[in-house]
Amino acid sequence: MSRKSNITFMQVINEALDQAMAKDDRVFLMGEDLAGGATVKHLAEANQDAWGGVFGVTKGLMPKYGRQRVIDTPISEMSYMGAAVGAAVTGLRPVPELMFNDFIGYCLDTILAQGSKMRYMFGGKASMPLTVRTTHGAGANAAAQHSGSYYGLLGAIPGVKVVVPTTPYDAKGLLLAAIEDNNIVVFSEDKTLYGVKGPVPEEYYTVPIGKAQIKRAGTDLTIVAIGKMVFVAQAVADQLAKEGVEAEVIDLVTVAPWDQATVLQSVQKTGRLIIIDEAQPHNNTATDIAAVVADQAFDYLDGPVKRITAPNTPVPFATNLEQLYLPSAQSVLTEAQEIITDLKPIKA
Amino acid sequence: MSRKSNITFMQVINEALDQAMAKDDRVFLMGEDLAGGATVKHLAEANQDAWGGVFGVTKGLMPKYGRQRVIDTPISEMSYMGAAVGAAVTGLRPVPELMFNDFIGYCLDTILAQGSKMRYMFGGKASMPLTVRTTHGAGANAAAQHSGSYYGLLGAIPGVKVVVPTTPYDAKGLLLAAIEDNNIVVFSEDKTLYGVKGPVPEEYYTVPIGKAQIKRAGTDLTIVAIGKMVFVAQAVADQLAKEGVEAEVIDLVTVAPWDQATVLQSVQKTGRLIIIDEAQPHNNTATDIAAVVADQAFDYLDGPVKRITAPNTPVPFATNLEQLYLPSAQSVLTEAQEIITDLKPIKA
Amino acid sequence: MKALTNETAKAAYQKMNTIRDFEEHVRKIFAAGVIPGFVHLYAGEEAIAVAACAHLNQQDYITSTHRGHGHCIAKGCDVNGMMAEIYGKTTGLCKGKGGSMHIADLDQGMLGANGMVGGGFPIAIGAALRQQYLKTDRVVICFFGDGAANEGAFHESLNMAAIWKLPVVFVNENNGFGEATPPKYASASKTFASRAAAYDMPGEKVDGKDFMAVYNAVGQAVDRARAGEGPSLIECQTYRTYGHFEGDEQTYKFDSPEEIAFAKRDDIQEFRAYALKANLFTEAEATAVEDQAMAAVQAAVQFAEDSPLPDAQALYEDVYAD
Amino acid sequence: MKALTNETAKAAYQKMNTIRDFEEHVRKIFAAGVIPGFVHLYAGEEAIAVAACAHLNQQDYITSTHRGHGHCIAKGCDVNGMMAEIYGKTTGLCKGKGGSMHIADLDQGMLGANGMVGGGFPIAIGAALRQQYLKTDRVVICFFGDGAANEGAFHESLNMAAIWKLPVVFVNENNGFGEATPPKYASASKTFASRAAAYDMPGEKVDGKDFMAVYNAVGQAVDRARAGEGPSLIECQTYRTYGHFEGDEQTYKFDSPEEIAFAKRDDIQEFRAYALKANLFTEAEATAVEDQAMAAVQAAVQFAEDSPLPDAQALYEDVYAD
Ligand SMILES: Cc1ncc(C[n+]2csc(CCOP(=O)(O)OP(=O)(O)O)c2C)c(N)n1
Ligand SMILES: Cc1ncc(C[n+]2csc(CCOP(=O)(O)OP(=O)(O)O)c2C)c(N)n1
Ligand SMILES: [Mg+2]
Ligand SMILES: [Mg+2]
Repeated sequence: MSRKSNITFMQVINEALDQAMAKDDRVFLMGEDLAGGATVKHLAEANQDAWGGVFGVTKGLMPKYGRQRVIDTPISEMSYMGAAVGAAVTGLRPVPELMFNDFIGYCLDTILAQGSKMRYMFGGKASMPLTVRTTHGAGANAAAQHSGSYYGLLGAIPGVKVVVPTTPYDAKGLLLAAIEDNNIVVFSEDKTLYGVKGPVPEEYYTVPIGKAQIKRAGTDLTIVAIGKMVFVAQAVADQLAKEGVEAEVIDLVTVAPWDQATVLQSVQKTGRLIIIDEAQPHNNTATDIAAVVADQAFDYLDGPVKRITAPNTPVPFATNLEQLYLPSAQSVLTEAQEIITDLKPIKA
Repeated sequence: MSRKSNITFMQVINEALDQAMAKDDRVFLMGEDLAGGATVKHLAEANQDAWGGVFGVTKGLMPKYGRQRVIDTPISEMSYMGAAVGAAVTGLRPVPELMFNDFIGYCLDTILAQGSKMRYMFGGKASMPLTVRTTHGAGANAAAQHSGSYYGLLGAIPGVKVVVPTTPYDAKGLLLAAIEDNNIVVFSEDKTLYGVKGPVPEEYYTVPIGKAQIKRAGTDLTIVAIGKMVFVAQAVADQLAKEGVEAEVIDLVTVAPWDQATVLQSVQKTGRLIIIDEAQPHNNTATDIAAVVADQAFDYLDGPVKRITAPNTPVPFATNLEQLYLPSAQSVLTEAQEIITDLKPIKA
Repeated sequence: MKALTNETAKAAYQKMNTIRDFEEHVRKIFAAGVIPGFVHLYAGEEAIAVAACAHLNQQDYITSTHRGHGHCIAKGCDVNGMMAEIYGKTTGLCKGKGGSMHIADLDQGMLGANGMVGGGFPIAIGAALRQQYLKTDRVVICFFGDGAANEGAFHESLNMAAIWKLPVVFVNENNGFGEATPPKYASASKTFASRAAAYDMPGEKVDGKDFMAVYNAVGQAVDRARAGEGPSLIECQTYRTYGHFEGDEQTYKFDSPEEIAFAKRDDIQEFRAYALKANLFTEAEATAVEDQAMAAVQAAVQFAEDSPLPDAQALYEDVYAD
Repeated sequence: MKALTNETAKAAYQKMNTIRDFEEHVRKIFAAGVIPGFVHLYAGEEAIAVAACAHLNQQDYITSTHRGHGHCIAKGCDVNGMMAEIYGKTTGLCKGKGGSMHIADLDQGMLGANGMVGGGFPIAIGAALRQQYLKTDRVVICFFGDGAANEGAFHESLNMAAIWKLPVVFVNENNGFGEATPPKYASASKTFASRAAAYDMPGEKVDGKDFMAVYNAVGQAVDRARAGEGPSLIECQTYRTYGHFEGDEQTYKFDSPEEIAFAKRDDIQEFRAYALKANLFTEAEATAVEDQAMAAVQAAVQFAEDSPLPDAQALYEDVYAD
């Protein structure tokens, strides 16, 4: 690793996009205000972008690659997302940005009925090298229409892969892997993690899609978590360690297809499973994991499978309610009490 | 019950809509070609509709109630579904039809970001007396874009109720209950069941949303099924009965919020669970049920929870592939072999 | 359309001032880190919301946008409840659960700010359909931006309004930018008003900094709508004083001298000058109104500050109606 | 735009006949219960697809609709593979997994029939963007119906094509009905062509039963597109001979004498007569072409009948690419 200091999640995404574009001419970005300021004279004269996306993630890429490869679109989600599908099926490698995953209701068709199904409907003749960058997550006081976590909804669609990176290191390698992939990959960034720093090599590298990561080894209990919930899982594990319980913490990393082997192996070892997913409680990745485990690792289970998720409500605005809405170390400990309490006497 | 003979699922929906409209002036229908032939002179003169919807379900309602209450819309799903939300929040009781649930990609926003969240975002001041009729299901050779089953996807959204009737009797009572409900209810009709007949009272009646039904009592094994999969479950139960295994068959009826009490009670009795859901395998109602059972009835389980669903593929066109795509009695028996085989020696 | 009277001119002037004062306060409080989330200010565009809503009764409806504070005040929402909502307090119009982007007040006919760009189009159609269905003479105003005009729902909804002759007025707030992108880049049409022709609907472009221009154009459109003559599209050229949202550095300012001059105009001062000249109200009345507006906003801030956060239980409430 | 020659006129005439024969066969076979699913026939509209695609090379692209057989044949798809696809046989262009509504052949630049009304708009934008991105001089034709024109994507995509000057020609097939609903009810615009003005794009309405009218209008539009002069919208008035889908009783026929007369016109016979008169081909050549078309379609039916169903394993294949 040639870089001295840590860089932020946000800078890492920028770096990965930069390297992907440098490596392959067919890679281009499109979305709303990815550059900003199109046709504004003073910016054009200075070859400057105005925004670099609403979060500043793509700042600097337009000046470097030009407006033809960093395409600002009108506010027309259905058509620019669908255009990305059309460009991908004809051989380019588009990386559209859906500013908030909550906007999926404007353009789901492009993924659900078109992009994800073309290869199958066309008898295997199409490939779909399309990476949809989007953001999810509560915790930014962005209220009900800008705080959802819909990676599970998208991951339910056959043909779609969904990645939810937790660390800057993974974010870079996974984004580059996604752009190399010949399928739709939804790359879902937690907007509240953009400021998180971590060590990231400057070089181009990929992290394989579909592999979960064991963040902490343990023998008593498996905690599978997604995105920023991994930090919650780690806090829970720290807390439990003080009480002599050794939790294994797995960062799922890829939500579709998720890494059944790693999860099943861990549960076969520990016999206990907690899943933390900030999506709303029904029909999500957490239920999928619980269902697979209750089927394929049933004989190894020593207790109920616990899912800690958001409640079955929209995301509230008020700061105190939003904090309550999100799973926390405390809520995990409380809601999974049953299987944890069981463990303590065993370990004591 | 005052009616002599059985009527079809399709006629029943028509009758329910008719009675709902007769009972409450605020109830109206909107959708594509619900009547058909708008502004066609010879039809107007004869006060006739052309189609009654693409399946003929709403035939005759326009002549009876007029074009103001059976509103044909342009092919503009986002706007007519969203208009239904606007009409509902201002006090009408719209019953829009989304011809195929596969078109949800054009208008998901109206449910996901608007209709389902208004009450919450507005601090409890709004109600949303909106019933979305739609169709789902493979088996009609309608191929990848007209055969999906997305009731699970919609049921994951807080604020939304989703009903999947199996019998004509339930279809009528549930549709009337949905229209009386002050929340968004997605009423999802399996297009392959339209011709199924059953006994249905002529009178107005409701069937409660949120209640599962035990179609066959049994002590050895619980089979929970949704929609036409209930018939598959019954075939499996018949088969098993011959071998001395008594399966309890539960028709889930309401997919969101589904009836946890009935399912959990059954599993507590039988200790074994198979769920049949024709939706694609991930993050669906089947995984939700499995997850809840693996949490709340874990101590009662005598074996793994089995989910039999569609494979993780789009719906294929070729007739033979489409038949393979759908869960069948045979595929259930094969895939759930493990827990069934266990049972046979016990019962023998 | 009624001509302005001393009464209605003062009311309009008060609302414009209330909006401006409200936004200036929100801006300061946001900068101080007191208010959470995204905030989009309406400062500089007051003439549009106030002039348009001057033609509405309480029972008429409006749909709004992410930039909704001005529409709320213009339609008669309580500023205490609004400010408390923006603070996320339990006394807010939505119990603090909606926030700036979701303020709504159904009793005032305000069908919600909307976090989804273009989200108001279909809702406006539904509300207008309701009026027609129930044979009322109420109307709906659908506010939307230059950016929103490129969403598919614009097309669908204008078409539906036109074929059904719905009582809705589409009021386009063309403030020169959708986020950081100007309509001259994002839209192929020379004016948004000209798009009305595609729906065989009257379309007119007016100076959105000029209260009377908006007042007259929307007034005629509302009259047509009430008379059952169908929808209209009014484009109002304007400019927002501050960034897209609070925190935006606005590196994308206007270039041309005309644009820069336009952006400097103050719709409130212009209306004040006009009204004084037209003897609609006196200097003393104007000052009194200004003071009242400022006092109301200051009281609203105090009210919001003093209000409690919602109870934990509120998280779980209001998802389903009985 | 090239004038028709003996060669190209015969080719066009052959394609028109192939489409008609293909559809008549599908109709019979469907009625006999051999073909599963939904089938939407293009009979009566042949002039449009064939005249439009006459200006394209293999490497140009088209996007199509649920009524896609005509576009496929016009763009050069193999009729054996098409018929087998409609039968759901493994020799189909999509291995029998797509069916009538999803026939595609990327090698021929046919980006798919589409079961989603309006689904082709964004895909056409993407394909056109590709051409511009790679600096090719290839173009894209986006076929769409009168019904599809009311989808939001119409608006978004035409606007995007216009602001970026994309090489795409939007060919509207106005066949008088979207399912059972006429555009005079569903659309507020007097003609679809007139909507082009909202995007500052050339728009023209032509007689879609008249091959040469479509040929000339689309030809000019394609030339403009190839020259980097941006998109156009061509509305072709036509009428489908049969119902919306097979099984439709068509209770909603035209009323007025003009409409009825229009519906009776046969675009193929008209082109035949025109070509003979213009000495583009001889009577003998015409008959030969007719026979060839018929023979090809009959062979396609035989091919499809003789082909096997897909293997069970095919169910699971082609979901993900490596
Ligand atoms: C569906 C959707 N797309 C994008 C956004 C992000 N966004 C919020 S405001 C905005 C710009 C809207 O511009 P305009 O309609 O001109 O309104 P203005 O902010 O200028 O008042 C965008 C793109 C959104 N909230 N919703
Ligand atoms: C998004 C979507 N909405 C509705 C339908 C149902 N549908 C199929 S074809 C059709 C009519 C299309 O009319 P038009 O565009 O005029 O094409 P035509 O059938 O006349 O060729 C409709 C409504 C669909 N397939 N997809
Ligand atoms: Mg704007
Ligand atoms: Mg048509």
